[in-house]
Amino acid sequence: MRKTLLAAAAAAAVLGAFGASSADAKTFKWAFQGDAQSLDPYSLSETFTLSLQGNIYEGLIRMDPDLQIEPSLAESWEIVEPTRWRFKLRQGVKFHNGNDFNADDVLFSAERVRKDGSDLKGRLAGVVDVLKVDDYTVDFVTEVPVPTLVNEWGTWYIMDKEWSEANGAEDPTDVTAGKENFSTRNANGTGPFMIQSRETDVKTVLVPYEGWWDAANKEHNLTEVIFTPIGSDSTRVAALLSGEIDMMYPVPVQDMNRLENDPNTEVLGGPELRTIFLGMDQERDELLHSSVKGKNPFKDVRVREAFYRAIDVELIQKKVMRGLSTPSALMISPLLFKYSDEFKRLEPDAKLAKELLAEAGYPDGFEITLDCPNNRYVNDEAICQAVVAMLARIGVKVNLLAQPKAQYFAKILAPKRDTSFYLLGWTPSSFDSWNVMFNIIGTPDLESGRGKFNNGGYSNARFDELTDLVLSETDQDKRNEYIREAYQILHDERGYIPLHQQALAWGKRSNISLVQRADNQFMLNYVKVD
Amino acid sequence: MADTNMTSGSGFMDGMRRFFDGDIWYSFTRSPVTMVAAAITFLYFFMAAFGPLVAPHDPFDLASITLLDASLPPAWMEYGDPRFLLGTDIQGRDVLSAIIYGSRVSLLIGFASVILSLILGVGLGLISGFVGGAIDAFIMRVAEIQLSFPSILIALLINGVLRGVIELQNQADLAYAVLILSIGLSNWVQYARTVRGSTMVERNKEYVQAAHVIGIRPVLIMWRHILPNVLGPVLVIATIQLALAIIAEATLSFLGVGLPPTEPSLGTLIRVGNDYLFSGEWWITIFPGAALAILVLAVNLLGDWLRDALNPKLR
Amino acid sequence: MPLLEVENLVVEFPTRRGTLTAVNDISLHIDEGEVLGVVGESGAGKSMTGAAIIGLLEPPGRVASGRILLEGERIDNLPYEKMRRIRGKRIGAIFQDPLTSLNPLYSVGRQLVETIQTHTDLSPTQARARAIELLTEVGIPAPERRVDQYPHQFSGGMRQRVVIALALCVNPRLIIADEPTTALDVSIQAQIIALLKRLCREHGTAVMLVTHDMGVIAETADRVAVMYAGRIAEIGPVREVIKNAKHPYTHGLMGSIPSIGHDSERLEQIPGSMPRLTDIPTGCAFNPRCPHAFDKCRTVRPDLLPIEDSWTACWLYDGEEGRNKEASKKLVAETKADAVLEGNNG
Amino acid sequence: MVAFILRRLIQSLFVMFFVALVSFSMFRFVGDPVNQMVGIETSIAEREALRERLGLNDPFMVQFGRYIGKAATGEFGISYQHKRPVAEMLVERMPATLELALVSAVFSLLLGVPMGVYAGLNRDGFISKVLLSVSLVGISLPTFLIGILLIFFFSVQLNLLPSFGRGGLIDIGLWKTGLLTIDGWKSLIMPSITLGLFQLTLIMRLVRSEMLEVLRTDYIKFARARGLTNRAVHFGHALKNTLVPVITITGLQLGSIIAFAIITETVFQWPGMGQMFLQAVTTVDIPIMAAYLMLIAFFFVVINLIVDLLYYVVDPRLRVDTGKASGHG
Repeated sequence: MRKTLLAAAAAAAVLGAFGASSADAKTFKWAFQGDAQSLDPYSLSETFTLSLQGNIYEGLIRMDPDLQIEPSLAESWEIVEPTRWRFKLRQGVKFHNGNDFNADDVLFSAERVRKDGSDLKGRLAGVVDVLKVDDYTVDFVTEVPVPTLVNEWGTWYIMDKEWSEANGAEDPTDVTAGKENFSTRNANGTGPFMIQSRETDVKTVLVPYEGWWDAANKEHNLTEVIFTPIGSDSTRVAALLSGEIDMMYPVPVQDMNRLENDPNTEVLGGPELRTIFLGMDQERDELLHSSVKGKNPFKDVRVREAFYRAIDVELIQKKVMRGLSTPSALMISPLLFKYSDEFKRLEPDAKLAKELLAEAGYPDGFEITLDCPNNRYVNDEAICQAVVAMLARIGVKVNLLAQPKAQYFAKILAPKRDTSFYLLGWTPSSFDSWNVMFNIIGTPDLESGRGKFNNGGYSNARFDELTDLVLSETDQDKRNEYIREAYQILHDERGYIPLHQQALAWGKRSNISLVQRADNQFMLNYVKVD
Repeated sequence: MADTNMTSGSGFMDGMRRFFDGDIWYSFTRSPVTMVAAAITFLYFFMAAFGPLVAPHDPFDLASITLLDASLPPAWMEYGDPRFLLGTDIQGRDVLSAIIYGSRVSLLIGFASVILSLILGVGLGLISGFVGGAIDAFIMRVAEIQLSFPSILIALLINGVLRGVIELQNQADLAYAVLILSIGLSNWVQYARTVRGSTMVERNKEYVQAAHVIGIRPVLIMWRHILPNVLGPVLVIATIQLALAIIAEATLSFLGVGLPPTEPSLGTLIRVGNDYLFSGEWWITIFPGAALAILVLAVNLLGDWLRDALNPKLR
Repeated sequence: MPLLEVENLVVEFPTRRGTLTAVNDISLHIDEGEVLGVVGESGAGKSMTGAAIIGLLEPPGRVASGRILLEGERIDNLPYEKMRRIRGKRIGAIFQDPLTSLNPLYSVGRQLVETIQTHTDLSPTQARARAIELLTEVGIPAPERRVDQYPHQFSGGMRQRVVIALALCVNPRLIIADEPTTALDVSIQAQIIALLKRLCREHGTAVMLVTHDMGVIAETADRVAVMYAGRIAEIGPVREVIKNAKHPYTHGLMGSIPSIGHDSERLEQIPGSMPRLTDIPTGCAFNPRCPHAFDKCRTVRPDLLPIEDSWTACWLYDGEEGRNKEASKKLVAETKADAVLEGNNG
Repeated sequence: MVAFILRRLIQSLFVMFFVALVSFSMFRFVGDPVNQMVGIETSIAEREALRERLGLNDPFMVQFGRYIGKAATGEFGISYQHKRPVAEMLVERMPATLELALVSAVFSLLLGVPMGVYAGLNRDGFISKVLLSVSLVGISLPTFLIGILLIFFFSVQLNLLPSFGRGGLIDIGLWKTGLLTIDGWKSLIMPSITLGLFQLTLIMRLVRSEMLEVLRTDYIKFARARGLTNRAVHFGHALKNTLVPVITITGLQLGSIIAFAIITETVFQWPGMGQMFLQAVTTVDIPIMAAYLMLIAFFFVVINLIVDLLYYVVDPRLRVDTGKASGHG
């Protein structure tokens, strides 16, 4: 192997084909499995899109490498009344085109993000008014106290009012408008990097912004950044191994060893915030896709526990995820909930599971269909396959319906909710339990949007009550108590079968140093090329 | 030659003797490559027919599969397990058994779709060539449109429509139907064109005209007189198409519209194993890949030989 | 010295059922300017003989033994390239089907020019002029215009004229014409034959006219060879062979000349058919069909014997067999009677 | 001639209409585009509103009619995902696909035709048999596996060729070409081999069997009898006569190459239309899917037309207007 590599290196040197960077020009090439949909910061609330935009645009606040909130375009803020937050804006900040940043831009951005066509309306949920106090002071007024107001503002990027208006981009991109929005392929932020050129899905070139307000503290040494989306896992790995790119993610779990054993490449692993879990239809009186007729076996907690206990997550972690996952007893990452340690997964026990099934009246098991995406989460299809095999051991015959995410989501999500048993993943974008409790576990309710992604229709009145308490409680300790109680209820009722948090896996060449954030946002500002 | 002196006992024996004495059999015995190809094809058919008896494990029986056995290398390698001659995949499935069952699935889909397109193509070709006129023009127009579209795209389209029309319940059963229909429906044109051509030639021959005159029904004429004459070329096309259908199934699987990984065909095995090529677990994809390549190669070689043997002009 | 001599030619086809002998030990010669007709049923080996002479036997067919001499020079064993130079230049060929003998994708002019230039040093312009001249010669109207037309724009007869022009374009000494009129309309056949005859006379070209049509032979040939199952049954001057057929097969074959004018009742059909090459009977190949066959015919192969003006391979004329003399005389008498009848009718 | 082209064009419109209809009926089943367009927090009511605004709730015929109406004026809509005009995106991606398709077509022709001619002329030769058998291997492996194996050996193990992308591009007007840089050519090698292998086998076998067929014809025999050189007979007469079927198949194959590029482009991250199409399928980006399929249909129509016109060039029998068979025998 060593020999091959040496030969390869020699060949590469002779051919000089692979971007050998000279000493002063530090070009950084990287790849992700897809591309940002748009450069319009309000067009899609999706991790990678926001992550790429986050190098160009900035919010009032930002997250540091440890996901702690720190000031960004706002120098400081205070809660002057329970429903009024006052932000002092940073002075002397200039957009890439040289325009000054001031309160008007914040007001403009606040208006734009709440317009039709914006996918980030939720960032200002509960805000009833945004007021300009002076050129560098802005007040946000909420209806009720919202203690978590700024939590998601790290990805609410501030746009330039003048630039947007001059280019007809006052409104967020609207597909139905029938024409392209200027902000889709052009950007004018305040961040450390500027767009030099962009071909959607092909190549995006970024260069550092010399006039960045925080340039004194910049952590990178780059002169050019080339981003290429590479969809095929194998090709992405090959490109990193051959040195055509300096960094890429995600690393397919099976290729971890390969990259780690190669002297030129390394893998950065870390916990991710997304929790993968199994949901069961506990609402309908008869399952849509099962051999059991006339009743719904999942309404029986014993059946749910049998399923829970049939699944050996540790084994999945070891064999399917190759160690790149953290088995979870909760529907949220332990990084985001203080008392996570108190919760333990039920011990896998096939014998007990069989007994539980027999007690519930299914000694010979039954047949059911498991809905599973095959291109959404890390090894999603393989996890489902493993689950199918494990359930087969307690006599439950599972038909696996693994589909691409487009068809999968259309089938299982509201309004259809055409599923009896499904695998889903969830990242709370606010880094907070309330998000999980409200969206995933709360009783589905069209009006309020509660339980929007609770496809199995799990419902518990006390849990919903606790969810509301959590939202408005400002005392952290009390809040955590409510959360603890709610999770205990869910755990006892086996309302969901949490599986694990998948791990981040970024691959890089050895001469690159960078920072990996647990929210899977890749910040170019921390990239150094040696 | 010795066998010309054989005396025949029965009609069957006579038929057999004529076959073995015939040119096809002769050209077969003279081509070692063809003989090897035939032996390999036979082996696959045997595996397909008696897979459950031959395979060391049942890869479809999920209860017997355990992740504990996952990703074991072939038996002769370090960490190999003698129970799994060619190693296991990431679900702990025996690769050898998966290949045996997978060949069964691939051949089934290949055969079913070839038969479908054969029936469709021969039928339409006969009608087109025999009836002629507007019907012929219409059928050939449709054929042209379809021929101008690559089969894989047509298969994708049909696949999409079928998946929408048929209620998705059991992925495996459905996937079989969808694959067979989409591959079958996208390949009928070649048969139709060949049969149409031969039919038009045969139709004008005297015996057919005579049959027509004495009032034999057209269907019967086609069945008795025309069909036997076009079977040669059809057989050749069918052989080549079988190979293509097996590959098409693999490609559709790669595009994510194939069989579920719980009941994999050879194509699905390769698609799934594909991701493990760089990680060192090459056996998950290389063995099924080799199995597929050998099968398709053998069938193609048989097709080649058959074409030459059945074409008297080339003899 | 004859123009062409074929000595003991044997053409074989090795097959898996053993070697087939398509042409079995035949000898013949063609003199300068002479027209030799070769007749026989299909499969008699006549086309094969022609193909062997121009060196275009289709594999796996091969000349197994014997010699072919052109103007005294042996040509059956020449390397491909040397033989190629002879083809077209010294031996021309005309094939049966004018519809398929011309390449449909090239104009007739181009095909003529290409042939002319292959064998001569003429410039393209000269070659084209020669091509037009040839077309005129074979009787194609408006040759300047038609020289640039494609074969499909010509009728069958016209195409065969083009083929003849192609065969004659560099004045070969010998033309092998293999069934040159079979595929044509009866009305056109005569024209083509007449044309061929005229041109060859003008150019002094010898012709080996292969056909199964005794009528054509009768009109055209100077001498005729009758072939049966790969052997020559009878060879001699055309009048002699027709009017005074010696071989029972020739005799039978005469029954198939409509132009000589038999009444249908008097047509003499030969019962049976020619044997397949796989099972040619021992002795005289014709013996199973021969009404006069006797024991010797079934065991010993007859050689060509000179009888009157022609040569015949038949035991009937072997002097020692007395009782057959009668039969042979009867045969000759019958033929002569036919000839008388013809005279009466005509 | 003009009438012929006109007739073909009208037929083409019919074909494209048909393709649009079929693909449109398909789109209803590939998934819900709205779920792919919005983030996970967007409420159901908002999703429904977006669906309504996109006209996805209209009856099928209404949606189809609207699409055809717009397409007729060259308006193919805005990509749901990229929020950009689809026509523009396709134009951007077209050079990549066309260059790849063209290079692999040339590759398969340049190798396939001589190999086929050779195998046809030396029917029983050893090399012919080897060529025939080995070429089968090329069609016995699925394209994607060939691609991955090539990457594995030539990029990862030997580090000789780039594993993805188009390499250095040079902008010539609207067209970004990779054909003018060494880098671009190196990037083309593996994808075009992967894509062209199947056609190579096909063309080679086709040329061989056509050669065998033609070599048996009377006019070849007659050409030999005229004493023409082997070269003139084989390449002047025989090869030209094999061209008609070869042109047909190659023409149709060029279309297939463009369509099969879907897989190759995916494996090699080749930024062409096929890759975009596949991406669009996973995200239910209906405007892209529809426009791509129409474009492919258009390509086929154009290619078929060119093929038919080429017939006229090659085969004089088809030039009806140059005069009928005349004269008498």
